[in-house]
Amino acid sequence: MAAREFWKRHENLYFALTNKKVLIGISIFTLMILLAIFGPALTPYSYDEFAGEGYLPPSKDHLFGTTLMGKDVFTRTVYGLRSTFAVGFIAGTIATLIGCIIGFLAGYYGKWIDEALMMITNIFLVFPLLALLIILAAYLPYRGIMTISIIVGMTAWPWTARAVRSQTLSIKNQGYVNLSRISGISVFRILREDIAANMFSYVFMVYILQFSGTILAAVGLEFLGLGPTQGVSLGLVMQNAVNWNAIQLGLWWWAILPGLVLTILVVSLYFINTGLDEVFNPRLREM
Amino acid sequence: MGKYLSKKLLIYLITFFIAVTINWAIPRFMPGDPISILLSRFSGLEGGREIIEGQFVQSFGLNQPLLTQYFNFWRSLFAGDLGISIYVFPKPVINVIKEAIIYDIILLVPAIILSWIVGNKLGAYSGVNRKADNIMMPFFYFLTSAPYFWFAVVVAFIFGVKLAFFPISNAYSSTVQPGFNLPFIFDFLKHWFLPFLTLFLVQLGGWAIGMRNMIIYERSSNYSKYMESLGASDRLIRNYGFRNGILPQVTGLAIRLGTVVSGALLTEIVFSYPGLGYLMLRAILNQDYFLIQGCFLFIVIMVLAANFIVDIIYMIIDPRVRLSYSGEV
Amino acid sequence: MAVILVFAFATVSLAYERSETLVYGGGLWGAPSNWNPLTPWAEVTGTGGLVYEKLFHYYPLSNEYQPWLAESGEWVTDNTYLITLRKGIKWTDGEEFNAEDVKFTFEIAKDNPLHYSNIWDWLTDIEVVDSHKLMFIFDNPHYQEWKQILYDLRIIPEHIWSKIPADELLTTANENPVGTGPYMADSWAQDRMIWVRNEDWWGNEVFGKPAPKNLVNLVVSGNNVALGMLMKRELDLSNFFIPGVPKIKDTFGLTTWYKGAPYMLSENVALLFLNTTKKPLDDVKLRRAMAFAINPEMISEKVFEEQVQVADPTGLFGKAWMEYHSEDVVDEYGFSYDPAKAKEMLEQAGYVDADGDGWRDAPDGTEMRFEIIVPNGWTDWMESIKIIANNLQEVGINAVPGFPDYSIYMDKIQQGTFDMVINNFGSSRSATPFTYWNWVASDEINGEIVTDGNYSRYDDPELFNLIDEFNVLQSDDPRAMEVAAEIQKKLLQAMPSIPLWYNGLWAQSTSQYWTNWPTENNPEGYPCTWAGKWQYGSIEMLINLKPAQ
Amino acid sequence: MRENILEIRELKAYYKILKGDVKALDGVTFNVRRGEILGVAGESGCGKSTLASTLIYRKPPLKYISGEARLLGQDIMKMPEREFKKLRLKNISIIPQYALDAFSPTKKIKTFIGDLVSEHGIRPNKKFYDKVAERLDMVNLDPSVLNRYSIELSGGMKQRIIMIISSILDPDFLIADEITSALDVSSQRFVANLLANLRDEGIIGSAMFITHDLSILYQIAERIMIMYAGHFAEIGPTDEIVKNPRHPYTKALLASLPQVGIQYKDKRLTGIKGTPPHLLNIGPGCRFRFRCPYRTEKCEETPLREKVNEDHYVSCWNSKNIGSDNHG
Repeated sequence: MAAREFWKRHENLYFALTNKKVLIGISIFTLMILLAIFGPALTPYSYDEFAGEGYLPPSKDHLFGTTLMGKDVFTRTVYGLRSTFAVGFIAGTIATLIGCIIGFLAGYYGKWIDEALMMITNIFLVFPLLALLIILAAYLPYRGIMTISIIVGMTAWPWTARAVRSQTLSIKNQGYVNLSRISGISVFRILREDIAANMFSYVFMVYILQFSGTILAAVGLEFLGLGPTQGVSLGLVMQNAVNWNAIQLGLWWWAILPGLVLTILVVSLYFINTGLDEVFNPRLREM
Repeated sequence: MGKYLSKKLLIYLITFFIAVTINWAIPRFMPGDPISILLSRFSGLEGGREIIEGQFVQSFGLNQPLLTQYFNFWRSLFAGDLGISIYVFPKPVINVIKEAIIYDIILLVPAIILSWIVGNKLGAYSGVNRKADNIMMPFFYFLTSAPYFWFAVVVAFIFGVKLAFFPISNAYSSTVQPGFNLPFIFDFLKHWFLPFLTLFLVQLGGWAIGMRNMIIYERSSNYSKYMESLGASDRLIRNYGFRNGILPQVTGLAIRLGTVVSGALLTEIVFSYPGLGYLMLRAILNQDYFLIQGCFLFIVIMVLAANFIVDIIYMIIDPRVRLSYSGEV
Repeated sequence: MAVILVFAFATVSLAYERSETLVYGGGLWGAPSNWNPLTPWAEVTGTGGLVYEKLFHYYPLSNEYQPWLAESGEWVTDNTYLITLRKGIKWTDGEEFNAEDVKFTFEIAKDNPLHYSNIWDWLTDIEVVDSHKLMFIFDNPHYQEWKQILYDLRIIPEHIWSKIPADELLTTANENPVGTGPYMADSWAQDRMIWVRNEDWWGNEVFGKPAPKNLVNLVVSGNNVALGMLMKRELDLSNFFIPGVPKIKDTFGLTTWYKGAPYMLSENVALLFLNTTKKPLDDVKLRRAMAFAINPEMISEKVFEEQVQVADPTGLFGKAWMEYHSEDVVDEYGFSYDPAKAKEMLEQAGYVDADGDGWRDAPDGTEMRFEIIVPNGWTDWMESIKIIANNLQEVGINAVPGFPDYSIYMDKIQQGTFDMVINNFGSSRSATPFTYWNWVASDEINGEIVTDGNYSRYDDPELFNLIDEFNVLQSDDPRAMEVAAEIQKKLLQAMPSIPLWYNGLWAQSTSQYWTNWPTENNPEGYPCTWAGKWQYGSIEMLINLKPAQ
Repeated sequence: MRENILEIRELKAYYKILKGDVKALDGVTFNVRRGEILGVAGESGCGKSTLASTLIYRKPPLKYISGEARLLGQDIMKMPEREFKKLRLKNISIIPQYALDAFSPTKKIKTFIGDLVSEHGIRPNKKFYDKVAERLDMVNLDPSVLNRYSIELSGGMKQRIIMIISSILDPDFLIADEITSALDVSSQRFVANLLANLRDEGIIGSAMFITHDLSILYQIAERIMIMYAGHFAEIGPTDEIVKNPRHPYTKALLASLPQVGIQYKDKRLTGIKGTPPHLLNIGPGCRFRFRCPYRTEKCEETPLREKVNEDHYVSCWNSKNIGSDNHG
């Protein structure tokens, strides 16, 4: 049967789609994306509008309650989620790209290129990034989502480079790549046909981790007040909540729910990642 | 052994060198001319302005060639001179930082060590016990996904506001006299607990997940099979697996130190715990660039030092490195 | 272990007895590091007031002077002011306080550039009549400024400060401050300043002894921390703007000056400065229309939960200033929230949507777009300008809020590159409206940067002359009323800045350890621990406090 | 007749996976006698290593299905793990295929041995280590290796140490699973001789030598068992098997051996066309029939085990035809 043939050919996809963790993760992630895309359309309020009374706990009119001033926390959360996704996509992509390129070059060419690139990578790796981000952001008077994404992305790549390097090393030493190399096929083609194809799943997983990692880094900056200078972001919502005494005043919906949404988003990414890990490394599947 | 350490040291030295250079370069080369903005900020302070301007001209050496400025920067750095704080005027930045860094150490060292130990133990248990695994793993994922400061808010809300067991700000009560006495120590621990708990728990998830995977991995390794074939008990095999699984976890410790320190900075802010993170926030809010730079430098030094300690520990526990059979850095 | 325990208990007694200690926060923002009375902007709050005393105290609520180090002071002629000092006052190192110290305090500013050096532009000489009498001789007495100097200047001991080299006057941290005041510096840590009562204070017999044996001034990092500490009774008094106070003050037993709205006394006025050097903000019609478009009522209600009062169109408040308030001027030139009227004014002035983009354009057809800025992180103001931007948008003016970092904010103010900005740095309550006018309409606008107020850079020599004239008029001079009315009229007519609301003297106190806090029903003292304001009645508050049972 | 140390009857063990059963060990019967080295041979995937695993290390997805395996009279298939554990190392032991990788990298050899025997209630005291040193001497190793980590040892040293460890408690039955595969020719001979020595010295009671290399077996095994695709093919005294094979597969196997030298790099049999069948959900019938030149219709049924000779058994419907044409 055609279907059976298809699954046979894409065994990993089959395992991925039957893996409980991947399914749960993807469902939640999709839900979050939908929330970010359609959430703002679903809510009758705008994020900075005084939508009602202050201090309102969650209700039908205000799913996540209202802030002290009467802004709708749900609206703020979904708008913030948008910016969070934007940062994750942009910064995650930048970090993954840089990491892959450096990791591949180091792994493929070896020798002094490897030494030099790994030196740089290790330096970035030990650098306390938040401190670096703070010092960068502190000197940038106006910051947009793009600026934040770029500085976060530019600093988040090192572990990806290391991981990709060791993957490249192991794939490089497999017979078929050696064969291609001996037959004088261009590096680019080897990269595209042999290595990229074999590393696709791996890079995908790396991307997922970078996505969540950069989101967390960006939210940390936002919480410090070093996020985008305009608009609303999840870190900013949380910073507001802390600054406006949401904890002490007992407005848990304001202090906790936006962060909970973020945490669930990150958990979903972890689930997808570990699920895929089990798919690609059957040893973990046994458990 | 020598090669391993010297290679590591080289990396740390270069990192330190770069950190200092960044510190030097950012205010000079960033767009928007931050120095002149800084200068204008103090124009409002009668009398104070001249002092701070003098300090700027002196420490930035603005009238000298760039290279000279750079060397002077290093010279004063080695003399322990990081400038004078604006926010805590006129205290030298180095003194301000010295007083704050104690709190980071008191908070971070136990949190890192305990969470590493407990996380590894729990992870190892989870790796061999399916039931425990199913219950604990989602929890660990949750912990490791939570942003430090959000978790701090949750902990503060539950333990500080709802249950009101612990204070949620400062390092000790306003009324106790700091010193070596029981009321103070007790009070200090009470204030210390929630930020500690936050750092402890958020990290815990990561260690546990790491160890669980390591244990499963080690459990399926050949030596485990061999030992089981020869009748070794689960306990012994688990111990062996733990012993080997610990190694990547130690390396992981080095890799994650930076994140943990960042997390501590944010946690301190939520709990107004007067360490470097809190200090840095104050410095940001007060545009105290000397202090921001000082904090940055000290955080880098702290992380590098911790990395170096981890390296030495790693060397002690991994015979492969000790015997120089592995060049992996 | 036993040794440790013994040691532990031995040091226990050093802890401050909570029932004798007043714990407060809100005026100390960093680790204590400076007790130099010559750099009041950098001193630990209380240095001036608790340690270094002033000649007079000034009670803003009754608008009265309380002789302090001085026993009396009076203009004996139009240009001589005689001060008689109290006798028997000692510096805390045992030296006697006398007229030489006062003379020294003034004269040190003659020889060194200090923040009050410009007094020598109009002061000629100080004659020590006897050990407790001084005669100040002026060539051009600035009566109004003098009023402020009397209660602002920290008197310092000659026998100590004369020995400090000139180049260290501003840089010394003065870690062992020797003053005459009711408290002495005891110890400090990263997060607190601890003062201990001066049992030999001269005022103990004159006014009574301050109740708390120790004052612990905590560095409280923000209002959220302050609120938590108030709830836990760790703080007796907080001088923070704390969101939520109206909601929870009764539940948590917090005392504020007024029981209900506006809860707080007013302390200064927040104004919206319009940059008159920028087109089309140079058009007074546009500026006046904006004043009608903005709804400070909503800011007070939403952002401040009614903890602030909406400002009078003149910006004046408090007994001293209101004496000069002109109802007639306000009736004629005042403004109030009236969007319909604002629209009408805009239409008449030719501000219509010429290009059909939904926003009004300038009469010459150019597009208008304004940015209103406040420093990033100043959360209450950030919310406020969002409302202002909304208000302006509602009448068709394209205005957006902006939150640059503080340095940029200051830079823009000083360089004059902003459109609109909220500020209140020089509008604090004082004994004379001169201080307010001299700031809001300062004539120091032609330098490279503007730092002394009048950020709008509104240039009107006539107005400046009026303010200068007011300065040299005695308060009871009938001409003073006329000048004051004229100043108010000019400011309202030209509207270079729009007074919006009165920022409060934020103060919340708890009664776990101390009672008898100053409130509207017990207006004895002033619940303020901010730097430079202890002379407004904070010492009286300390004297009147009663330990809770 | 010597005592049977191990008696296997119709032993079946499958890999239970998502898609079904991989019938890797499907009805095998044989004995191992005291003092004997039984060689087990076949292509990779024939079930010989599964046999080793079934006997000593069954882990999911490998599952025991039926049949019995009596070690010294006790059925170790039905025995609770706790009890079987006591037999390990003392009565049954294994030199695994992965001997070079069987050490924990962070433990000294001494600790490793000590920990293992402690599990069997033996105190690793001086007397014990003297014995270990003695054994090491047997394999030309200095006792100082005990204080080394595995990374400090060469492949040959590791192989020898593992042999010492696996036999340290003088087991009655020792499985040697592909112990020569990773070694060079001279080491192979050394290791094979060592196994024979251990037997001769009475240190091990008997051994099962699993390999795909018939020429080694010819040197040290008393009897040889041939397996194919999880099925028993043939068992008999070494000489009989080599000179008078009765199973077509044995025959093909022998034919594929180069006459001079040993060539085992290519595990596939060049002499036989085709590859072994996939064992997933495989049905009945002789599993060699797809490649067998003697194939008849009868081969659709699983062949029964028949006695050819004293000690010589075969599972092939056509064994009679095959035996005759090979004589000579």
